[in-house]
Amino acid sequence: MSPSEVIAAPEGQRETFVLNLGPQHPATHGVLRLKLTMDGEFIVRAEPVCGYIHRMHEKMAENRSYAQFLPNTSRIDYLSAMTYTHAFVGAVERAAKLEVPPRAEFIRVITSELNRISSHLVWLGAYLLDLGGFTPLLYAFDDREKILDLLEGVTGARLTYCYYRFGGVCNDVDEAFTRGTKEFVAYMRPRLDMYRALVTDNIILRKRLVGIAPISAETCRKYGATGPVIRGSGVAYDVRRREPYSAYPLFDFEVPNFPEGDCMARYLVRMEEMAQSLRIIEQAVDRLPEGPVMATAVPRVLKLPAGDVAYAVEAARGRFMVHIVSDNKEIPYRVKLRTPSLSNLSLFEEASQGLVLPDAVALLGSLDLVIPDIDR
Amino acid sequence: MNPDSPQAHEESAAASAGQPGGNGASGPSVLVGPPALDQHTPLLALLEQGLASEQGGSSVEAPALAGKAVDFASRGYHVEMTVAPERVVLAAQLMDSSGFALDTITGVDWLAEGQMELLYDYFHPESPTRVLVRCRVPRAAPEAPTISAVFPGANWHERETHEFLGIRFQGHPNLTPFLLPEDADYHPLRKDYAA
Amino acid sequence: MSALAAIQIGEPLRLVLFLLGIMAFVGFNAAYLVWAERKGAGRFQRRVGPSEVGYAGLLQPIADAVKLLTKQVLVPPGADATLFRAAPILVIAPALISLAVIPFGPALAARDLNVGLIMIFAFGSVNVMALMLGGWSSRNKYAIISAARVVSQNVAYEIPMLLVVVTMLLVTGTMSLTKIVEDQAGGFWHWNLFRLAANPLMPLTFLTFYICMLAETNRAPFDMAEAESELVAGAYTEYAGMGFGVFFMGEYANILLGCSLATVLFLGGWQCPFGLLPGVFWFLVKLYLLVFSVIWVRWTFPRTQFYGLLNLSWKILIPLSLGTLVLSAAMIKLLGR
Amino acid sequence: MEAQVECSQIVKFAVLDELLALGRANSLWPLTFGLACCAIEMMAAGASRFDLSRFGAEVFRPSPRQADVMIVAGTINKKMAEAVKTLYDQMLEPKWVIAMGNCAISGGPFVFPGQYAVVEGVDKLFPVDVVIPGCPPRPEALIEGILKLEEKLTGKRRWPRVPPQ
Repeated sequence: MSPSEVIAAPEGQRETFVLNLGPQHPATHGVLRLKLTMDGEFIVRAEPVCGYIHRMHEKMAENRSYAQFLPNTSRIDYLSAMTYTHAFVGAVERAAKLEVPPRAEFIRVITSELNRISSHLVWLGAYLLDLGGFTPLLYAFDDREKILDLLEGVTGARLTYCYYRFGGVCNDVDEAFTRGTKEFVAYMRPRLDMYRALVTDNIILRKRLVGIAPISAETCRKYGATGPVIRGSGVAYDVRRREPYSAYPLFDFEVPNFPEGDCMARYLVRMEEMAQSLRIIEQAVDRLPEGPVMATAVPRVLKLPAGDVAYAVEAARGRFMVHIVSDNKEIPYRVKLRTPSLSNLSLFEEASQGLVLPDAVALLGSLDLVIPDIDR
Repeated sequence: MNPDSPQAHEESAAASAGQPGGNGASGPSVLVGPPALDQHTPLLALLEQGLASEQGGSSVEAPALAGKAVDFASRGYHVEMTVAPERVVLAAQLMDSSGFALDTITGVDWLAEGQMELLYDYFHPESPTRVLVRCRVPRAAPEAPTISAVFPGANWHERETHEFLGIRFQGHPNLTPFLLPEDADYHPLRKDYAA
Repeated sequence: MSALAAIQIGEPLRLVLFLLGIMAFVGFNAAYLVWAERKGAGRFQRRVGPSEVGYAGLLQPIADAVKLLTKQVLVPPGADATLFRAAPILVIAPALISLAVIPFGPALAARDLNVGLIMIFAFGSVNVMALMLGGWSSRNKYAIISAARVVSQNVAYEIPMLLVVVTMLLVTGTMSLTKIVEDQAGGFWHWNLFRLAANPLMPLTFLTFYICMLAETNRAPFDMAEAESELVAGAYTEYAGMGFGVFFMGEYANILLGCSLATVLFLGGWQCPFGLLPGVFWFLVKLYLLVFSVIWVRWTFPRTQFYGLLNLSWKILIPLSLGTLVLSAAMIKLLGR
Repeated sequence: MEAQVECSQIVKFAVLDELLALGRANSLWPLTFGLACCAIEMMAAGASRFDLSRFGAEVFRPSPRQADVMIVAGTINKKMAEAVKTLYDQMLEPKWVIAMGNCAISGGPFVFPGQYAVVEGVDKLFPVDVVIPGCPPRPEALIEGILKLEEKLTGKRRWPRVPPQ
């Protein structure tokens, strides 16, 4: 029976079995559990079960001062830690009306974009691993190590940087960083062409990705999916363009989007985004202004005015929004972390109807999920 | 590939200061207060007109959907609507019809006032407008209708708000705990939650 | 070579010596092909590969073997014990037996059967059943899915392989592998690969044979038996310790068998490319070049989609091999052998 | 405790045991079991720059049956606890556990009064052999952890310990 007949078949006639793409499985890259009701190799119904790595970030935010919550922000989605800290810091600055000096804004843009490229490189390696190709993972990690060296030189950490502060960044960027970034941009461009030649144009990869699991723009909107998922379905939605923050309006970059909406479109969006991030970094490093990196009048004990404040950023996986409800105390009353992976995964159930197991794994990889990002 | 050409940045780095535009249409304008930013006027007008037609359609008198414009620079959203619990689905349908997408559902436990608050954030894939819909429910028996029929994405947000704060969503297809273990009966994010 | 033939030793003793030699050859190769694969993978992936265990990691296979040998032996609860234990044996035994027919050197064939080719393929289909037994009997959902895939994949790729072998039968006229190699004497232009008189599409036939051999041994882009990223560890999920070790040895033994068959049929077995002094050395050089290409293919290509794999065989390879069969029959009819 | 004498202490084949320990130490196959941030550092350790494969440990086996060492890289959640326990039970003797990162050691940054979801340390579930502090620990620390495990097995340290200047 083809999957459509299976789904149409009345309840009694189907002999389906439940397969657990369990909490520990190479394809889930973390502890996501997919309860797949399957007929043979076709998926009749997929039900994601989350919560296996729930780490109570929102509960912790309610008994920590704003500054104490900063390390948590880079452990929600540890692959784009910079952009997540940027959102929390931005929300507090927006509420407390703190002015960030231009040099700090530029440094934030450079480090966020470097973090986006390193996150896309991890995605590229892990995605090819899901499709059975082992070698690209090592090449992608090799390039990523160069970014980690740059960021480690400035922030001291490889993965969970806690680099931004309210009103700027904690220490200035030295000449080695700017020179290293320029060298990295020059090094990375031919590498992207190599990935296009070796991986993107590989006939087996194209057969595995083209036309698999198409997702319409309407489905993305209904489920609130953002980032490369909605850009792969033809909608050029990018928070850096829609709600310009930090210094992004001053840079010229394009928002790549592909109308097909299949796994290949989402793949190409991320590959193209790496090239765009390189452009942003190049412009930002060239026009890096001089001056202080920390705002001067930052109160020791930060009290936000009562009411709500929201701040959204374009993280590697999509729109990350921090919504702080404060009651004029130094501890926030409620902090809501709107994470992109949760919304991106929520459309998996609808998009994976009738897929074969390998295609479901390809779809799961194309959504680029970080499981602690879902469970928070 | 048709890269979206960089729009003219009509906004400088800091969002432009709100300047009071003309008041909305004459009739029973539900939207009190001027729209904050000029480029949202077309959308706000649509909202008003949408609300007016809804308003006209249903026979309820009180302005259940009192929306007011907010200064984006200090709040991060443009329009804020305070809604009675039973009008939540109406607000969601309105948002859906004008192309919005559900951002997230936040539950806040106002222990002192004996109330719980639901914040529905909406963003729009094509336009920069951000809308926040507020809804207050009594803390004793927190109930709210589900909007998962309109936005399937809300299914998980509602399950999560239910398990963390105990707000029941009527009509929700599967209101079991989402992040906590299946048999969890405690609501950790309530202010009076003792471990 | 003649000195070797001069020694008159009893037939059974000679056979026992040969079989011991073959088992040693397979055992040694299985261990050090794993080392070669990990070193090769390291080279392809810009890393060093095992280098700390003995000089350049040469003791690594021994360490792996010792560890696998001393693992706890376990038959998972509810699994069918006899089939579970029989599966690994049934994977490696056919490969060992089939290697008895391969002519490694001029007089170095354990048993020169005149139906050598059929015997190899008779045993070739046993390891399909073995993998299915292993997958089914370990009572694990992933193993069952993988077993079902392995059966349909091997059935799909057995047919074009046999058709290619029948074409070679027509071209060479004999089934005895030693005669096949003997009439490829002289320079490399005498090899069957370049025997365009009999079949102008001979390189294409060799490519078909190579692809089918990859699919038969569940390697590289067709590794459905151990589709690591989808089916956890595929048919080997429940196997541990030496059970898993023997499966691995079986896989490498089958690669050896496939590559040596390709060498004998197409690349002129132990013939020297320049017709000088034929010997075992040439056979091993060609064998290990083919084995290296198998390793190379594994680390460069992602896995094909399962239905793409079946389409490739049913819709492309089978018509192609049928076409070459008819073509070579016609050519032989017109031009004579 | 000495009343219950371990029988293996009585009968000891010196050379054979040493050989077995050496064989096991040099081919530790880790279980792909990445939970959170430490998993990325584990992948980086397996990648080209830090290269776990030098010690024969780069074969990351997805199935617990074929793995020797379970590297617990990340936070253990109460909902995940019994799944981790099942995985540990499915692994075959001889097996070892490396607790990588503060979360696996003691719950790490997610331990605060009134926390309801994190198991504070893997040793609450099963015995741990090597502990690697850090949040996340650097790939070199993971390699040092594996060397420490090898030292625990064979009694000899592969590379001389460099005294901190």
